[in-house]
Amino acid sequence: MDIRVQQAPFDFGAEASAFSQGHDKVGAIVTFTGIVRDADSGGLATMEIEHYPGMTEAALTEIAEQACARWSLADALIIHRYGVLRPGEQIMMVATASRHRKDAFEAAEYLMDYLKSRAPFWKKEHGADGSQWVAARDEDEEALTRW
Amino acid sequence: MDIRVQQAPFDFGAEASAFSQGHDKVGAIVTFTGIVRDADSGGLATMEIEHYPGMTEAALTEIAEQACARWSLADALIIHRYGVLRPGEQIMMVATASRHRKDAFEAAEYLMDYLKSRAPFWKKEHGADGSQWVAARDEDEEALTRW
Amino acid sequence: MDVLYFAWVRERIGIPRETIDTSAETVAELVEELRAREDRYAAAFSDITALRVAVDQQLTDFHASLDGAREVAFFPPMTGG
Amino acid sequence: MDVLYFAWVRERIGIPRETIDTSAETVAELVEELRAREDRYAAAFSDITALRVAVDQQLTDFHASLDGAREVAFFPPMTGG
Repeated sequence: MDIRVQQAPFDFGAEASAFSQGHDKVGAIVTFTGIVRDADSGGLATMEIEHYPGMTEAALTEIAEQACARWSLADALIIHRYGVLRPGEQIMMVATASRHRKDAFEAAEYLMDYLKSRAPFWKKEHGADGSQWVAARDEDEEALTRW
Repeated sequence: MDIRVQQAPFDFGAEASAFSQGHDKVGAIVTFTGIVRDADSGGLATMEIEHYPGMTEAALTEIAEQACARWSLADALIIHRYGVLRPGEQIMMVATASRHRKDAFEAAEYLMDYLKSRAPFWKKEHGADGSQWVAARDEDEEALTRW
Repeated sequence: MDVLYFAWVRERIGIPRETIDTSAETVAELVEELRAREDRYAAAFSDITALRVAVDQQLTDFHASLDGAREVAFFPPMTGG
Repeated sequence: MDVLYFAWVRERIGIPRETIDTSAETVAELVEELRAREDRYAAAFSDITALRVAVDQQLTDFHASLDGAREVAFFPPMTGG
Protein backbone atom coordinates (compact mmCIF):
# COMPACT_ATOMS: atom_id res chain seq x y z
CA MET A 1 0.00 0.00 0.00
CA ASP A 2 1.39 3.36 -0.99
CA ILE A 3 -0.21 6.69 0.04
CA ARG A 4 1.31 9.96 -1.09
CA VAL A 5 0.11 13.52 -0.49
CA GLN A 6 2.30 15.93 -2.37
CA GLN A 7 2.51 19.31 -4.03
CA ALA A 8 4.72 18.11 -6.89
CA PRO A 9 3.34 16.73 -10.14
CA PHE A 10 3.51 12.98 -10.65
CA ASP A 11 4.02 11.01 -13.85
CA PHE A 12 0.83 8.99 -14.30
CA GLY A 13 2.32 6.71 -16.95
CA ALA A 14 5.42 5.97 -14.91
CA GLU A 15 3.36 5.38 -11.75
CA ALA A 16 0.91 3.12 -13.58
CA SER A 17 3.80 1.19 -15.12
CA ALA A 18 5.66 0.81 -11.82
CA PHE A 19 2.47 -0.27 -10.07
CA SER A 20 1.81 -2.95 -12.69
CA GLN A 21 5.25 -4.53 -12.34
CA GLY A 22 6.09 -7.55 -10.30
CA HIS A 23 2.58 -8.82 -9.65
CA ASP A 24 2.83 -12.43 -10.87
CA LYS A 25 -0.31 -13.41 -8.96
CA VAL A 26 -2.32 -10.46 -10.15
CA GLY A 27 -4.66 -10.60 -13.12
CA ALA A 28 -6.22 -7.16 -13.05
CA ILE A 29 -5.08 -3.59 -12.51
CA VAL A 30 -7.41 -0.60 -12.47
CA THR A 31 -6.27 3.00 -12.36
CA PHE A 32 -8.21 6.22 -12.01
CA THR A 33 -6.72 9.62 -12.73
CA GLY A 34 -8.37 12.93 -11.98
CA ILE A 35 -7.42 15.86 -14.20
CA VAL A 36 -8.11 19.56 -13.71
CA ARG A 37 -10.67 20.34 -16.36
CA ASP A 38 -11.57 23.69 -17.73
CA ALA A 39 -14.85 25.15 -16.48
CA ASP A 40 -17.94 24.47 -18.59
CA SER A 41 -17.89 28.10 -19.59
CA GLY A 42 -14.13 28.02 -20.10
CA GLY A 43 -11.78 30.44 -18.46
CA LEU A 44 -10.52 28.44 -15.49
CA ALA A 45 -7.08 29.87 -14.82
CA THR A 46 -6.03 27.71 -11.87
CA MET A 47 -7.41 25.21 -9.40
CA GLU A 48 -6.16 25.57 -5.84
CA ILE A 49 -6.31 22.56 -3.56
CA GLU A 50 -6.16 23.02 0.20
CA HIS A 51 -5.78 20.10 2.57
CA TYR A 52 -5.43 19.29 6.27
CA PRO A 53 -1.85 18.10 6.78
CA GLY A 54 -1.70 15.19 9.18
CA MET A 55 -5.35 14.29 8.87
CA THR A 56 -5.13 13.83 5.10
CA GLU A 57 -2.56 11.02 5.19
CA ALA A 58 -4.43 9.31 8.04
CA ALA A 59 -7.78 9.56 6.24
CA LEU A 60 -6.37 8.19 2.97
CA THR A 61 -4.63 5.36 4.78
CA GLU A 62 -7.84 4.44 6.56
CA ILE A 63 -9.81 4.49 3.30
CA ALA A 64 -7.20 2.27 1.62
CA GLU A 65 -7.20 -0.13 4.59
CA GLN A 66 -10.98 -0.39 4.41
CA ALA A 67 -10.72 -1.26 0.72
CA CYS A 68 -8.06 -3.90 1.42
CA ALA A 69 -10.26 -5.42 4.13
CA ARG A 70 -13.27 -5.54 1.87
CA TRP A 71 -11.76 -6.77 -1.39
CA SER A 72 -9.00 -9.17 -2.19
CA LEU A 73 -6.29 -6.72 -3.22
CA ALA A 74 -2.64 -7.43 -3.84
CA ASP A 75 -1.81 -3.73 -3.75
CA ALA A 76 -3.30 -0.25 -3.68
CA LEU A 77 -1.90 3.19 -4.47
CA ILE A 78 -3.23 6.69 -3.78
CA ILE A 79 -1.45 9.86 -4.88
CA HIS A 80 -3.16 13.21 -4.25
CA ARG A 81 -1.69 16.63 -4.93
CA TYR A 82 -2.38 19.95 -3.26
CA GLY A 83 -1.44 23.52 -4.14
CA VAL A 84 -2.07 25.41 -7.36
CA LEU A 85 -2.79 23.40 -10.53
CA ARG A 86 -3.65 24.38 -14.10
CA PRO A 87 -6.23 22.85 -16.46
CA GLY A 88 -4.88 19.60 -17.90
CA GLU A 89 -2.72 18.83 -14.85
CA GLN A 90 -3.25 15.59 -13.00
CA ILE A 91 -4.72 16.11 -9.53
CA MET A 92 -4.62 12.57 -8.21
CA MET A 93 -4.63 8.91 -9.06
CA VAL A 94 -5.59 5.64 -7.46
CA ALA A 95 -4.58 2.16 -8.57
CA THR A 96 -5.71 -1.26 -7.42
CA ALA A 97 -4.31 -4.72 -8.18
CA SER A 98 -6.24 -7.94 -7.71
CA ARG A 99 -6.58 -11.45 -9.06
CA HIS A 100 -9.99 -10.57 -10.48
CA ARG A 101 -11.26 -7.57 -12.40
CA LYS A 102 -14.40 -7.18 -10.30
CA ASP A 103 -12.40 -6.67 -7.12
CA ALA A 104 -10.00 -4.26 -8.81
CA PHE A 105 -12.84 -2.17 -10.28
CA GLU A 106 -14.99 -2.09 -7.16
CA ALA A 107 -12.08 -1.25 -4.87
CA ALA A 108 -10.97 1.59 -7.16
CA GLU A 109 -14.49 3.03 -7.21
CA TYR A 110 -14.72 2.70 -3.45
CA LEU A 111 -11.40 4.51 -3.01
CA MET A 112 -12.61 7.30 -5.29
CA ASP A 113 -16.02 7.65 -3.64
CA TYR A 114 -14.53 7.91 -0.16
CA LEU A 115 -11.62 10.06 -1.23
CA LYS A 116 -14.10 12.50 -2.84
CA SER A 117 -16.20 13.04 0.28
CA ARG A 118 -14.18 11.85 3.27
CA ALA A 119 -10.61 12.98 2.68
CA PRO A 120 -9.92 16.57 3.81
CA PHE A 121 -9.30 18.31 0.48
CA TRP A 122 -11.03 21.47 -0.73
CA LYS A 123 -10.88 22.86 -4.24
CA LYS A 124 -11.05 26.52 -5.18
CA GLU A 125 -11.38 27.66 -8.76
CA HIS A 126 -9.69 30.86 -9.86
CA GLY A 127 -10.91 32.23 -13.18
CA ALA A 128 -11.72 35.33 -15.16
CA ASP A 129 -14.94 35.78 -13.17
CA GLY A 130 -13.21 35.63 -9.82
CA SER A 131 -12.64 32.81 -7.36
CA GLN A 132 -14.99 30.32 -5.80
CA TRP A 133 -14.87 27.23 -3.65
CA VAL A 134 -16.10 24.13 -5.42
CA ALA A 135 -19.34 22.99 -3.77
CA ALA A 136 -19.70 19.36 -2.73
CA ARG A 137 -22.23 17.58 -4.91
CA ASP A 138 -25.15 15.67 -3.40
CA GLU A 139 -24.45 12.80 -5.79
CA ASP A 140 -20.95 12.41 -4.36
CA GLU A 141 -22.40 11.99 -0.89
CA GLU A 142 -25.07 9.63 -2.22
CA ALA A 143 -22.41 7.55 -3.96
CA LEU A 144 -21.26 6.39 -0.51
CA THR A 145 -24.57 4.72 0.22
CA ARG A 146 -23.87 1.93 -2.24
CA TRP A 147 -20.98 0.53 -0.19
CA MET B 1 -11.31 5.91 -30.43
CA ASP B 2 -8.35 3.62 -30.84
CA ILE B 3 -8.68 -0.17 -31.24
CA ARG B 4 -5.58 -2.32 -31.63
CA VAL B 5 -5.29 -6.09 -31.94
CA GLN B 6 -1.65 -7.07 -31.96
CA GLN B 7 0.85 -9.80 -31.20
CA ALA B 8 3.52 -7.41 -29.92
CA PRO B 9 3.76 -6.32 -26.29
CA PHE B 10 2.60 -2.80 -25.43
CA ASP B 11 3.91 -0.39 -22.83
CA PHE B 12 1.03 0.12 -20.40
CA GLY B 13 2.61 3.16 -18.75
CA ALA B 14 3.37 4.87 -22.05
CA GLU B 15 -0.10 4.09 -23.40
CA ALA B 16 -1.78 5.34 -20.23
CA SER B 17 0.33 8.48 -20.32
CA ALA B 18 -0.35 9.16 -24.01
CA PHE B 19 -4.06 8.54 -23.51
CA SER B 20 -4.20 11.03 -20.64
CA GLN B 21 -2.61 13.85 -22.64
CA GLY B 22 -4.43 16.64 -24.36
CA HIS B 23 -7.83 16.20 -22.75
CA ASP B 24 -8.52 19.69 -21.41
CA LYS B 25 -12.21 18.98 -21.10
CA VAL B 26 -11.75 15.65 -19.39
CA GLY B 27 -11.81 15.20 -15.64
CA ALA B 28 -11.51 11.45 -15.29
CA ILE B 29 -9.50 8.66 -16.87
CA VAL B 30 -9.94 5.00 -16.00
CA THR B 31 -7.66 2.24 -17.21
CA PHE B 32 -7.89 -1.51 -16.86
CA THR B 33 -4.99 -3.85 -17.57
CA GLY B 34 -5.19 -7.61 -17.73
CA ILE B 35 -2.05 -9.52 -16.84
CA VAL B 36 -1.26 -13.21 -17.38
CA ARG B 37 -1.28 -14.63 -13.89
CA ASP B 38 0.26 -17.83 -12.76
CA ALA B 39 -2.18 -20.70 -12.17
CA ASP B 40 -3.49 -21.10 -8.61
CA SER B 41 -1.39 -24.21 -8.32
CA GLY B 42 1.56 -22.50 -10.00
CA GLY B 43 3.33 -23.88 -12.99
CA LEU B 44 1.74 -21.95 -15.85
CA ALA B 45 4.42 -21.88 -18.52
CA THR B 46 2.63 -19.90 -21.22
CA MET B 47 -0.78 -18.55 -22.13
CA GLU B 48 -1.72 -18.82 -25.78
CA ILE B 49 -4.37 -16.49 -27.15
CA GLU B 50 -6.16 -17.33 -30.37
CA HIS B 51 -8.45 -14.86 -32.11
CA TYR B 52 -10.60 -14.46 -35.21
CA PRO B 53 -8.82 -11.96 -37.47
CA GLY B 54 -11.28 -9.62 -39.12
CA MET B 55 -14.09 -10.29 -36.70
CA THR B 56 -12.01 -9.31 -33.67
CA GLU B 57 -11.41 -5.73 -34.76
CA ALA B 58 -15.06 -5.36 -35.83
CA ALA B 59 -16.35 -6.76 -32.52
CA LEU B 60 -14.09 -4.51 -30.43
CA THR B 61 -15.04 -1.47 -32.49
CA GLU B 62 -18.73 -2.24 -32.02
CA ILE B 63 -18.29 -2.69 -28.27
CA ALA B 64 -16.43 0.63 -28.03
CA GLU B 65 -19.07 2.38 -30.13
CA GLN B 66 -21.80 1.04 -27.85
CA ALA B 67 -19.92 2.42 -24.86
CA CYS B 68 -19.52 5.81 -26.53
CA ALA B 69 -23.25 5.88 -27.32
CA ARG B 70 -24.20 5.01 -23.78
CA TRP B 71 -21.82 7.19 -21.78
CA SER B 72 -20.41 10.62 -22.34
CA LEU B 73 -16.86 9.71 -23.34
CA ALA B 74 -14.20 11.97 -24.78
CA ASP B 75 -12.10 8.99 -25.83
CA ALA B 76 -11.74 5.22 -25.53
CA LEU B 77 -8.85 2.84 -26.14
CA ILE B 78 -8.71 -0.94 -26.44
CA ILE B 79 -5.49 -2.89 -26.97
CA HIS B 80 -5.66 -6.70 -27.00
CA ARG B 81 -2.78 -9.06 -27.75
CA TYR B 82 -2.82 -12.54 -29.20
CA GLY B 83 -0.15 -15.22 -29.51
CA VAL B 84 2.00 -16.74 -26.79
CA LEU B 85 2.41 -14.83 -23.50
CA ARG B 86 4.18 -15.61 -20.24
CA PRO B 87 3.00 -14.99 -16.65
CA GLY B 88 3.42 -11.33 -15.77
CA GLU B 89 2.94 -10.14 -19.35
CA GLN B 90 0.17 -7.69 -20.13
CA ILE B 91 -2.62 -9.24 -22.21
CA MET B 92 -4.75 -6.22 -22.84
CA MET B 93 -5.83 -2.81 -21.65
CA VAL B 94 -8.79 -0.50 -21.97
CA ALA B 95 -8.92 3.19 -21.15
CA THR B 96 -11.81 5.63 -20.99
CA ALA B 97 -11.84 9.41 -20.67
CA SER B 98 -14.84 11.43 -19.54
CA ARG B 99 -15.80 14.62 -17.75
CA HIS B 100 -17.09 12.58 -14.82
CA ARG B 101 -15.67 9.62 -12.95
CA LYS B 102 -18.91 7.65 -12.96
CA ASP B 103 -19.04 7.60 -16.76
CA ALA B 104 -15.37 6.69 -17.06
CA PHE B 105 -15.70 3.83 -14.54
CA GLU B 106 -18.95 2.42 -15.91
CA ALA B 107 -17.78 2.58 -19.52
CA ALA B 108 -14.51 0.82 -18.66
CA GLU B 109 -16.39 -1.95 -16.85
CA TYR B 110 -18.80 -2.25 -19.76
CA LEU B 111 -15.91 -2.55 -22.22
CA MET B 112 -14.32 -5.25 -20.07
CA ASP B 113 -17.53 -7.22 -19.56
CA TYR B 114 -18.30 -7.30 -23.28
CA LEU B 115 -14.72 -7.85 -24.33
CA LYS B 116 -14.56 -10.86 -21.98
CA SER B 117 -17.59 -12.65 -23.44
CA ARG B 118 -18.31 -11.13 -26.85
CA ALA B 119 -14.95 -10.54 -28.51
CA PRO B 120 -13.56 -13.62 -30.33
CA PHE B 121 -10.55 -14.48 -28.20
CA TRP B 122 -9.79 -17.88 -26.71
CA LYS B 123 -7.15 -18.61 -24.10
CA LYS B 124 -5.20 -21.83 -23.76
CA GLU B 125 -2.95 -22.53 -20.80
CA HIS B 126 0.22 -24.53 -21.28
CA GLY B 127 1.77 -25.84 -18.08
CA ALA B 128 3.62 -28.68 -16.45
CA ASP B 129 0.38 -30.72 -16.35
CA GLY B 130 -0.32 -30.30 -20.05
CA SER B 131 -2.47 -27.86 -21.98
CA GLN B 132 -6.08 -26.82 -21.61
CA TRP B 133 -8.48 -24.28 -23.01
CA VAL B 134 -9.69 -21.80 -20.42
CA ALA B 135 -13.39 -22.37 -19.81
CA ALA B 136 -15.75 -19.41 -19.96
CA ARG B 137 -17.10 -18.60 -16.51
CA ASP B 138 -20.84 -18.31 -15.84
CA GLU B 139 -20.22 -15.15 -13.86
CA ASP B 140 -18.67 -13.49 -16.91
CA GLU B 141 -21.82 -14.18 -18.90
CA GLU B 142 -23.98 -13.01 -15.99
CA ALA B 143 -21.97 -9.80 -15.75
CA LEU B 144 -23.56 -8.71 -19.05
CA THR B 145 -27.04 -8.73 -17.58
CA ARG B 146 -26.34 -5.61 -15.55
CA TRP B 147 -26.01 -3.41 -18.64
CA MET C 1 -19.22 -21.14 -48.18
CA ASP C 2 -16.18 -20.75 -45.93
CA VAL C 3 -16.49 -22.55 -42.62
CA LEU C 4 -14.03 -21.60 -39.85
CA TYR C 5 -13.21 -23.37 -36.60
CA PHE C 6 -11.50 -21.90 -33.55
CA ALA C 7 -9.98 -23.13 -30.29
CA TRP C 8 -10.97 -26.71 -29.34
CA VAL C 9 -13.47 -26.91 -32.21
CA ARG C 10 -10.54 -26.38 -34.57
CA GLU C 11 -8.47 -28.94 -32.68
CA ARG C 12 -11.20 -31.61 -32.76
CA ILE C 13 -11.94 -31.15 -36.44
CA GLY C 14 -8.26 -30.84 -37.22
CA ILE C 15 -8.37 -27.91 -39.63
CA PRO C 16 -8.85 -24.15 -39.13
CA ARG C 17 -11.08 -23.62 -42.18
CA GLU C 18 -12.57 -25.27 -45.23
CA THR C 19 -14.81 -24.39 -48.15
CA ILE C 20 -18.07 -26.31 -48.24
CA ASP C 21 -20.79 -26.73 -50.84
CA THR C 22 -24.02 -26.78 -48.91
CA SER C 23 -27.70 -26.18 -49.40
CA ALA C 24 -28.28 -25.76 -45.67
CA GLU C 25 -30.65 -22.90 -45.04
CA THR C 26 -29.83 -22.38 -41.38
CA VAL C 27 -26.84 -22.79 -39.12
CA ALA C 28 -28.58 -25.76 -37.46
CA GLU C 29 -28.95 -27.51 -40.82
CA LEU C 30 -25.27 -26.92 -41.58
CA VAL C 31 -24.36 -28.41 -38.21
CA GLU C 32 -26.44 -31.53 -39.04
CA GLU C 33 -24.63 -31.90 -42.36
CA LEU C 34 -21.21 -31.54 -40.75
CA ARG C 35 -22.07 -33.94 -37.90
CA ALA C 36 -23.03 -36.61 -40.45
CA ARG C 37 -19.69 -36.36 -42.22
CA GLU C 38 -17.13 -37.95 -39.90
CA ASP C 39 -16.58 -38.77 -36.24
CA ARG C 40 -14.31 -35.75 -35.69
CA TYR C 41 -17.18 -33.46 -36.74
CA ALA C 42 -19.65 -35.42 -34.62
CA ALA C 43 -17.26 -35.00 -31.68
CA ALA C 44 -16.86 -31.27 -32.26
CA PHE C 45 -20.61 -30.71 -32.57
CA SER C 46 -21.77 -33.23 -29.95
CA ASP C 47 -23.09 -30.48 -27.65
CA ILE C 48 -24.00 -27.29 -29.45
CA THR C 49 -24.95 -25.56 -26.18
CA ALA C 50 -21.17 -25.48 -25.63
CA LEU C 51 -20.67 -23.72 -28.97
CA ARG C 52 -21.09 -20.26 -30.39
CA VAL C 53 -21.53 -19.31 -34.02
CA ALA C 54 -20.82 -16.25 -36.16
CA VAL C 55 -22.23 -15.70 -39.64
CA ASP C 56 -20.22 -13.25 -41.70
CA GLN C 57 -18.32 -12.29 -38.55
CA GLN C 58 -21.44 -11.37 -36.57
CA LEU C 59 -22.34 -13.40 -33.51
CA THR C 60 -25.70 -15.09 -33.99
CA ASP C 61 -27.55 -18.27 -32.95
CA PHE C 62 -28.14 -21.69 -34.46
CA HIS C 63 -31.52 -20.69 -35.88
CA ALA C 64 -29.89 -18.04 -38.07
CA SER C 65 -30.45 -18.12 -41.80
CA LEU C 66 -27.52 -18.80 -44.11
CA ASP C 67 -29.17 -16.95 -46.98
CA GLY C 68 -26.36 -15.01 -48.69
CA ALA C 69 -23.83 -15.98 -46.05
CA ARG C 70 -20.21 -16.21 -47.17
CA GLU C 71 -18.51 -17.22 -43.92
CA VAL C 72 -19.66 -19.25 -40.92
CA ALA C 73 -17.47 -19.74 -37.85
CA PHE C 74 -17.88 -22.17 -34.95
CA PHE C 75 -16.09 -21.78 -31.63
CA PRO C 76 -16.46 -22.20 -27.85
CA PRO C 77 -17.62 -19.31 -25.63
CA MET C 78 -15.07 -16.52 -25.78
CA THR C 79 -12.52 -15.99 -23.05
CA GLY C 80 -10.93 -12.65 -23.87
CA GLY C 81 -9.79 -9.90 -21.54
CA MET D 1 -7.27 23.55 22.55
CA ASP D 2 -6.16 24.14 18.98
CA VAL D 3 -8.98 25.14 16.64
CA LEU D 4 -8.34 24.92 12.89
CA TYR D 5 -10.32 26.37 10.00
CA PHE D 6 -10.16 25.34 6.36
CA ALA D 7 -11.41 26.61 2.99
CA TRP D 8 -14.14 29.27 3.23
CA VAL D 9 -14.43 28.82 7.01
CA ARG D 10 -10.78 29.90 7.24
CA GLU D 11 -11.45 32.81 4.88
CA ARG D 12 -14.49 34.07 6.81
CA ILE D 13 -12.78 33.88 10.18
CA GLY D 14 -9.58 35.26 8.71
CA ILE D 15 -7.09 32.92 10.37
CA PRO D 16 -6.13 29.28 9.75
CA ARG D 17 -5.80 28.30 13.42
CA GLU D 18 -5.88 29.59 16.95
CA THR D 19 -5.50 28.28 20.48
CA ILE D 20 -8.59 28.68 22.65
CA ASP D 21 -9.27 28.29 26.34
CA THR D 22 -12.67 26.72 26.59
CA SER D 23 -14.79 24.71 28.97
CA ALA D 24 -17.09 23.54 26.16
CA GLU D 25 -17.93 19.89 26.62
CA THR D 26 -19.15 19.25 23.09
CA VAL D 27 -18.43 20.55 19.62
CA ALA D 28 -21.85 22.23 19.60
CA GLU D 29 -21.01 24.13 22.79
CA LEU D 30 -17.69 25.23 21.27
CA VAL D 31 -19.54 26.48 18.19
CA GLU D 32 -21.89 28.51 20.44
CA GLU D 33 -18.90 30.09 22.20
CA LEU D 34 -17.21 30.97 18.92
CA ARG D 35 -20.41 32.37 17.40
CA ALA D 36 -20.81 34.72 20.36
CA ARG D 37 -17.33 36.15 19.89
CA GLU D 38 -17.46 38.29 16.76
CA ASP D 39 -19.45 38.75 13.57
CA ARG D 40 -16.86 36.91 11.48
CA TYR D 41 -17.36 33.82 13.64
CA ALA D 42 -21.14 34.20 13.54
CA ALA D 43 -20.88 34.40 9.73
CA ALA D 44 -18.69 31.31 9.51
CA PHE D 45 -20.95 29.28 11.78
CA SER D 46 -24.30 30.69 10.61
CA ASP D 47 -25.37 27.34 9.09
CA ILE D 48 -23.69 24.37 10.66
CA THR D 49 -25.44 21.95 8.30
CA ALA D 50 -23.00 23.37 5.73
CA LEU D 51 -20.04 22.48 7.96
CA ARG D 52 -18.09 19.38 8.90
CA VAL D 53 -15.98 18.89 12.01
CA ALA D 54 -13.01 16.74 12.96
CA VAL D 55 -11.84 16.16 16.52
CA ASP D 56 -8.20 15.11 16.79
CA GLN D 57 -8.20 14.58 13.02
CA GLN D 58 -11.14 12.17 13.03
CA LEU D 59 -14.35 13.16 11.28
CA THR D 60 -17.20 13.35 13.77
CA ASP D 61 -20.43 15.29 14.36
CA PHE D 62 -21.48 18.32 16.37
CA HIS D 63 -22.68 16.22 19.30
CA ALA D 64 -19.18 14.85 19.82
CA SER D 65 -17.54 15.22 23.21
CA LEU D 66 -14.44 17.39 23.56
CA ASP D 67 -13.25 15.45 26.59
CA GLY D 68 -9.49 15.11 26.18
CA ALA D 69 -9.55 16.69 22.72
CA ARG D 70 -6.42 18.55 21.64
CA GLU D 71 -7.44 19.70 18.16
CA VAL D 72 -10.78 20.61 16.60
CA ALA D 73 -11.14 21.51 12.92
CA PHE D 74 -14.07 23.11 11.09
CA PHE D 75 -14.46 23.02 7.32
CA PRO D 76 -16.98 22.70 4.49
CA PRO D 77 -17.83 19.31 2.96
CA MET D 78 -14.74 17.91 1.30
CA THR D 79 -14.19 18.10 -2.43
CA GLY D 80 -11.20 15.89 -3.10
CA GLY D 81 -10.53 13.59 -6.01
